[in-house]
Amino acid sequence: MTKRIVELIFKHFRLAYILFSLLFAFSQLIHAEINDNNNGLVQFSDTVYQIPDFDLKKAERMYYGLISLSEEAPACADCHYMNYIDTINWNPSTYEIALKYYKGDAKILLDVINTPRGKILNEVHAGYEISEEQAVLLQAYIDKRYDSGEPQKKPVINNLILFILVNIIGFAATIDLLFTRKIKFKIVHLILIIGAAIFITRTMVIESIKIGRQQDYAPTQPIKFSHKIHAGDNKIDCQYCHHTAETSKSAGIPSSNVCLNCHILIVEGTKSGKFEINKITEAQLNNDPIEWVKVHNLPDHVFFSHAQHVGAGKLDCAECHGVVESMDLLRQENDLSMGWCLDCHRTRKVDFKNNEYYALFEKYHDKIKVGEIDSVMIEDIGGTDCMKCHY
Amino acid sequence: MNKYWKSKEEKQTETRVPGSQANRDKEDSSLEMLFSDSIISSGATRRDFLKLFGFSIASAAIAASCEQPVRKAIPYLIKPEEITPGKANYYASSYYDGNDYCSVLVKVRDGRPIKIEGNKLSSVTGGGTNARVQASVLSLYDESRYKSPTINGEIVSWEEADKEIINRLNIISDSGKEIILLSNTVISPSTKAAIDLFLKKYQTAKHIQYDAISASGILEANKATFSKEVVPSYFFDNAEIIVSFGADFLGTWLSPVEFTKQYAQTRSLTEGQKRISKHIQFETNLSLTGSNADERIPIKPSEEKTILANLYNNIAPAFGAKTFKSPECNYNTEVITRELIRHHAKALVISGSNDVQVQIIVNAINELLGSYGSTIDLDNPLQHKKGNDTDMHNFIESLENGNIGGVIFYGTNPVYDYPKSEIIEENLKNCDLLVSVSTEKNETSEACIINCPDSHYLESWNDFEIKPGKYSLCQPAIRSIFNTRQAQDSLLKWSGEKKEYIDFIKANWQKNIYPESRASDFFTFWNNSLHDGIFELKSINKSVVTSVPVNILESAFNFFEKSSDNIEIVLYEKMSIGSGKNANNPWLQEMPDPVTTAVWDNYICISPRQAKEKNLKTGDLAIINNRITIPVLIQPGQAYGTIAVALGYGRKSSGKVAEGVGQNIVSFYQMRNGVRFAYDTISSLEKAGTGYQIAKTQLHHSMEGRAIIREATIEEYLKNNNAGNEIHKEIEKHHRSLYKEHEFSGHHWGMTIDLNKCTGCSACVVACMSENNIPVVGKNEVLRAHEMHWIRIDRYYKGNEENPQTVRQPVMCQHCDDAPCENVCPVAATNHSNEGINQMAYNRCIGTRYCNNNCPYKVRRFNWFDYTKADAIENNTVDPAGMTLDLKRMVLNPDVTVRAKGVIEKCSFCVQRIQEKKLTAKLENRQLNDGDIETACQQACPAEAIVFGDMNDPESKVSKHLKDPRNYHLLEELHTLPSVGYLTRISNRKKET
Amino acid sequence: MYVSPVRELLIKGDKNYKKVTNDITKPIVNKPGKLWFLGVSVTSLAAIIGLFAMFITVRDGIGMWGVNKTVGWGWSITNLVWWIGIGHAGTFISAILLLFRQKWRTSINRSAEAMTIFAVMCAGIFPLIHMGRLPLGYFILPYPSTRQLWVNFNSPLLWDVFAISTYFLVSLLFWYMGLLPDIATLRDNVKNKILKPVYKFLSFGWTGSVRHWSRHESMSLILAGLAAPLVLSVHSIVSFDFATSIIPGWHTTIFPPYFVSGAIFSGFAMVLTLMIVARKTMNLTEYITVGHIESMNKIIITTGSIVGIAYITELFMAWYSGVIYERFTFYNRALGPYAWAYWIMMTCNVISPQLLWIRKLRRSILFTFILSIFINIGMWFERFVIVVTSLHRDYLPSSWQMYKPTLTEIAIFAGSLGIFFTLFLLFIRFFPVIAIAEVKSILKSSGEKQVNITQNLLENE
Amino acid sequence: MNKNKYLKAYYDDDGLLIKGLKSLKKEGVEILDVLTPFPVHDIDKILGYRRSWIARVGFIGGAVGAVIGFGFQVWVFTVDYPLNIGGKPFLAVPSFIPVTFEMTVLCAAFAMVFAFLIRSKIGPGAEPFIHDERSTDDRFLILVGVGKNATEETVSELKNKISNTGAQGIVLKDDVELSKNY
Repeated sequence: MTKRIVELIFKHFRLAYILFSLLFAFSQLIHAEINDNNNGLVQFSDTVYQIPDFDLKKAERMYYGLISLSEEAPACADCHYMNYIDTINWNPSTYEIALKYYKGDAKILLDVINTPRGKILNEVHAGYEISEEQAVLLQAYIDKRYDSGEPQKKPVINNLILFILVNIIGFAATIDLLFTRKIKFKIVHLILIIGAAIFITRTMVIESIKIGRQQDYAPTQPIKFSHKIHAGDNKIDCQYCHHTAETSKSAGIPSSNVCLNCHILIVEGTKSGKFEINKITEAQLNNDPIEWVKVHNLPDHVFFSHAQHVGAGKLDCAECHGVVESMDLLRQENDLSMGWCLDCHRTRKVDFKNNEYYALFEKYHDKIKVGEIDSVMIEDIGGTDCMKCHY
Repeated sequence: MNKYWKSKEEKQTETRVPGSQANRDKEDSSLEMLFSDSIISSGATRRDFLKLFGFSIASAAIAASCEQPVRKAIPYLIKPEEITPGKANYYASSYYDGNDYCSVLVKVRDGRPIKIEGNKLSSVTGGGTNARVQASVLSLYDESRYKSPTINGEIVSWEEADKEIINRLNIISDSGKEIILLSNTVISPSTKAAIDLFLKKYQTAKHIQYDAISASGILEANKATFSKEVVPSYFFDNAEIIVSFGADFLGTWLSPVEFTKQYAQTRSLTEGQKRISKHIQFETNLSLTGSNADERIPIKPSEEKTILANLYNNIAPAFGAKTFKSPECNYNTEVITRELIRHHAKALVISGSNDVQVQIIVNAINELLGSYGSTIDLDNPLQHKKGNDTDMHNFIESLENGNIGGVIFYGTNPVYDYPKSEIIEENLKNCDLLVSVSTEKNETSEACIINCPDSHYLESWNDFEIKPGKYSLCQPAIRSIFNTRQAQDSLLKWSGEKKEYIDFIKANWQKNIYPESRASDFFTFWNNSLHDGIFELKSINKSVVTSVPVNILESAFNFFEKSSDNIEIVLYEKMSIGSGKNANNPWLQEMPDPVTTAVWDNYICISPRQAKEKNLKTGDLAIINNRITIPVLIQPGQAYGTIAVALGYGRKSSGKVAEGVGQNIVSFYQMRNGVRFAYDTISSLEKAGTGYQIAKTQLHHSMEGRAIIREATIEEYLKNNNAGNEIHKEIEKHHRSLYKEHEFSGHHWGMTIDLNKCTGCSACVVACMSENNIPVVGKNEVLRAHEMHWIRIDRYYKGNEENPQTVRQPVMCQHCDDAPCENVCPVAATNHSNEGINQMAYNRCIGTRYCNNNCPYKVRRFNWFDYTKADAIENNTVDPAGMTLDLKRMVLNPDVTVRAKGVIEKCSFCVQRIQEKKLTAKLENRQLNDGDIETACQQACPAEAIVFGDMNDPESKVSKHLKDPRNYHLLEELHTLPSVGYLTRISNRKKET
Repeated sequence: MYVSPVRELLIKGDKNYKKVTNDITKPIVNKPGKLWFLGVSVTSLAAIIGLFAMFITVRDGIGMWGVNKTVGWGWSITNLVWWIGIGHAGTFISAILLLFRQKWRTSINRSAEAMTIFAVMCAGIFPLIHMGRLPLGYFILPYPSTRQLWVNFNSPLLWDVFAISTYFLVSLLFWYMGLLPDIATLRDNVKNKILKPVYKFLSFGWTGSVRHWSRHESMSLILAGLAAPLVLSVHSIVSFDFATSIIPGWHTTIFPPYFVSGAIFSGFAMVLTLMIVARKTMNLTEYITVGHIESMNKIIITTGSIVGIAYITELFMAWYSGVIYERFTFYNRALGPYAWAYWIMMTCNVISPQLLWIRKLRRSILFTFILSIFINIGMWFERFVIVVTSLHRDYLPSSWQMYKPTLTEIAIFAGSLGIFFTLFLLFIRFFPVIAIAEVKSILKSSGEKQVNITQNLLENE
Repeated sequence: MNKNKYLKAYYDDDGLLIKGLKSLKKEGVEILDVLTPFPVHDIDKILGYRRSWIARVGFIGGAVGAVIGFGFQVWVFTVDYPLNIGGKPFLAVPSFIPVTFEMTVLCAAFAMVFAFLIRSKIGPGAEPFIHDERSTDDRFLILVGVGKNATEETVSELKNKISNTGAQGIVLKDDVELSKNY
């Protein structure tokens, strides 16, 4: 049976090869065609420009400021950053611009740059005079950026290299200590081995703990929403937007009509101009919800209720979420580990006096009256039970 | 371990306001998105997998230096007022599938209906449910439902389908051939109005009501005797003696939820009652009702009439009525006669037979006993089961004659459940128009040309009138998941009516029902009714009946079947599957039959003596009449000389779950003048093989003399309150411990189960599956004793094998304060909470199963395989019922963890409900009231046998029950100190000698 | 030197120190024979099948086994207890018999200890793979974690973790420390270029200095003193798994002594099985003599009788207690659906060892061999009876179930046997089966030639 | 001759060895070490070695193990995370005994073995000084110190003394290598 299959394969190998190469060539052809069709066409009002590759490169340089746009203007890339960064930059990134203006009319681009309407834009783009040709080139470049996709965060591998290196050193030291004996002083071996062992264990423990944890997680959001500006500078109450925190398990992410309650009037941000706020309006118009990235994630087997903590427990948001009002880019302040939860459950007092529910703990009330204890910890009324959070 | 959609933001992209048209397009796409793999394939990420492997692969984790998967939080664009993410809403609605009616509340969480609960406001069902009602939420997410209208199997738009149908209807109507609308009994006034419109539009159209399980005999008998073609209402709660002939009124007969509630009231001894009803059951196969009876007499179905006739003749003289000639019967009816006469006006005699003559005699007896007006109400009859078998028979005849041009099947499936299904299927081909309007895929819809899929009741508007003046509403809890349209809308469209059905209902209510109310305006009236789910008028029971005409009664006595030695076959309904309409529901298939404890099968029930004679044993295959081969199950209590086989199995096209499960037995209906009799004489029963395995959840049926279910008779009980439970005090005296017991400073949750009220209907079993995300494991796994139910109904037989006494006991985790399971867990995954709950932390469990071994009640369940797809290792899922399909996963309760492979799980006293209600109390700054918290099993129980509450509160109902002298704990001699108490079973029979 | 004439001589033939060394190191110095290769391939094949079955179990779930809602433990725990039991002989021989100064232990203690270690390793497999979530098995260790959770020190299963790992580690230490001088001997005798440096490394630099010997001796004695209660504790703690539970048939105070004697009983049976084969194939008949076998048989008859009495006591107590559940359990054991297992156990463990009262049979190698296998089987069934028959019909008849092993379980058991024998075959290939130094130390007092010479001298005088 | 030297004396019987040792000791010969293939009793007494204190190390190890084992369990269940397990009190002493016992034995055994290895300066990778390959087989060796200032005469005198005790052979060696091992 197997023999027959092998024979068959060999027999038809040539045919398969030819077919395969034909297919390959064909696909190349199609691919090339698509490229030809789409690339390098830019519209300016009624005119359509064909941008050759050479000009595209020129456009790139222009964007980076190697060829200056106009005399005073800095390079576009100075403000509109190209790559992924994990801090906030109020100016829209190149990719975001591309998202908005992809395959658009270069005339619009020209207007935005030369005669901006927003206050901020007016300030920063003041005095820009770019030509039609430059606008077309910029448009072409923006299209190219869009085609090359969203800039990704590059993975960091330093840790791994270090880890492997230390492993090798430790292993080599052990081998030398036991067999080869190249180094005379055993203390060297010992120091190396013990050092490596400590490092390896430490890294492993730390990394194991980190699995599934996201402390300091601060993803970029689809809109450059700054808690600092909203909650900090403008002193908006947390629960204005996260208004189900007191009553429901989830605090709720505001729907875009909540945003528009204010932003129907405030159409321009002090730092970001109109660009970011416009996203809300656009979402509303296009009927697309805004896909926020969840920052605080708990494992699926944990049941956390905001209502319990904010509503009944009267906790301040900051106790878990940190000083959100000082964060431009929201960051997970605490590790949200079980131990972290327990620390609180063990040390916090229950609001025994003001909540009628706790009247049922007569024993504790008596003790408080007598003065035997002055307060009741969450732990005392079962705050460390498994089924408080896991069920 | 995965949990599905903790909050709405995580998944939901759209508002799903029931009925809002604006978002329709968006919505469809969003729903589709929900079922596409891309969204729910979140499964376990690589990182989770690494986490599972812990330290050993920690180094690989560094190597991967991978990011946590990005979880998106998508808020509403415009948040609907009534939906709070993470909080459940309850919508009042009604369940009616053509057979069962129940007023319900639908629990909707983040836009998904996830649980059905009973509506306590209803005076008919009173908050009770049964297994089928509980399971109905899962059929909403049945992946085999039709997803859009089709013509000849091709997907078409509604416009195209409508055009085609209207076109053909007109042609047929013009040609003078009949158009038949074949539906179940319609109990909806607005649907009736819609049908009337339809009939008006098409002159040749006729509406025939056909019930798969018919009550034709009762209808005909009432027509003959009292000129009222109705199925009366029964009041078991008024009865002091109930004599039932083959009517499984606690399980399947007419309105079991209502009857169970009434029956349980007559069996209650908790609220100071000192009397319980006496229940005598004559029946062939051991039914749920029969197994609860005080006295049960196994009879052949053909003997029923003779016994009734004798009974009548015995009673009649006492009331000065005429007697008639009847053959002798083997059973001495004198004692029953005395009892009936003694309790006259408080007695009730019923029969499940479809034989008019039998029902006439029953009516005559009831009339003599003065039951009308007390236990039977003819003036406020039940509105369902109005299908007359003769109509159906005539329909088949005209079909055969070619008089019928088109048939619209609305929710009916005669190709499967009518005895002459081949004839129907054959002759249907001659029709020009075959439309199926059905929620689920079935044999008839497969035979139809055009399919206009009906929306599920949870997606539909409707109104019902189960009894005159007892209105209830059905409202959609979710937008149609598929491109389905509710049948009434289809009918309206075909009738040329422009209105949507909801407006039609409103108009109808405004016109006909609103005037009867005292509401200030229609808007308030409508909103209140919708909020409550019901609108009820006070009914007056007049029920003055004239005596049964002598000539009619005489004619009922003119024919008696000759007793023969032939074996008789009885077709019965199972609690779970019924006529087979809901057979594709995995929860129902997996629900152990309360009598046989078998799942996923039907079989021949045969008496032990008969089996010995036929040389059959459980697991053999037998062939009946050389036609159908079915496995055999020896069933104690089955009448000798009979066999019984359940209906509802052997579905051919219904979806993956039911197809190929069991055998279809409808061809054994006995047809007499077009009336279906659910029994027949069979010519042969031969052994045809061995080695078939019937999956039963319980293999041993004797209590082995252990005091597991404690019993006494009512006489003993009245003499001594702790009769049958004397040992309880004795054991309590011996309870001493070296250690000081732990204190429960706040709550101490406890539960009691009144064994006298519990009928074993298993609604709790399905409710628990629904509430707690319990996996369905399938027949093979049950065969290997791997079933997962957290609550089970233990059933034991006592006494004579041919007619045993049956006792039942629901058993779930007893939440022992000295729990043996807790001691042995090496990782402390199970321990005791501050509130007395034996808590189980699934994510801590490593699966040694030691706790399960050490549990004397064997209530812990282990995830033997990856039943839920929550396991980190891929491609090892065992899921024969498709419960891990993304669609069916919508039914999962987001408040309960979905357990992964290799962990133990068990009853948690519905801790999610406890936590929720405690939180509500805290937020409302008040104390928790007794009765605030209802566990899922308690909520579902139609008999109110289960009571849950705080044992630390001396005023709570559960504390009172625990102080009842009837209370005992299961295996209390082990000093496990369970938090679950049982109240002894008190029966109304003479003490055995 | 006076040697009691009653005592049998322990080393036969014309031996001197050199000969002892050569005889015992011969299988290591020489090339292995065909039989050895055949043996290793068979056993390693079994081991591979077993490992595959374990992989399947971990991947698909415990559902691959026949265990169910009522019988949560089947073959896995049966095997665990059986293997742990077998693992009792080695340390018993070297520790307790050392304390009792039994010289005959010297010929068998090394291989018995090795067997102990391998048996404990095999035993250790079962509690691990019987976990539903093996990848999370580390939860069972009390390590500081961010969950701030520890373990349940009340659980016998946790005691097991400590008991078995301690037993394993201490046995390993004891075994290896005893092995050091012999490895040194090997180091100095082996010519193989690869093995020699390995033995050199493994010998820890042992030279036979009298200072080392003196410390070694006192350490061995105290280790033996520690290991003796350890041996008794391990199976006691394993028996707590059952004894502290609530299941009728498990909940018995007699379990600790009963388990320990059963363990020694089965351990000696396994030692006999292995030694009878080894002495023949490895030409060690002069070191492991019929006298040795008889001595072991005497232990077997003692422990076997204790086990028999325990069985009968159990039955008596079940009746005497008056507890219906207990009574039923024992009635069910003897006459229920698993009665066959019970009677196999009774026959093999209670009746057949009684034949050893007959001296002829006691000294018959063939009979001993067959008997030892019988006892192995019987003791396996003892554990099966305890685990399965107690569980399958416990308190509530509604939950009563039957248990039937699946192929996976059988394969895992076969695999554990495969692992055990593979390790043992490797051991006899690379390490001396008999403690060379210890045999040499008794050569003067118990060697046939030496004793004869001394006696002749005495007589001549 | 200003280097340290020593003599290796071979015996082929433990009886002879003991006799020889006794006589050499009597004559005040400095005995550096005795190598035997198996433990020969009484040599340590003849050479006057003190009793090993390994037992005491074992005891201390065991005591530490017991305290840690018991203390840890008590701390976990009463202070750190008290759990109501099966209705038992938090301090359920009988439950803690098995683990305490095992910890005792484990710590004692390990303490002793490590003490033995460290004290004897042997262990994984330790380089043995092999005076004679047959010293682990059937030869008994006595290493006799010759002293720094020994002349050839004293050496031959010593050799004579030794050969009188029945030694099979005597070899003179430099002490350089030996010192590595002691």
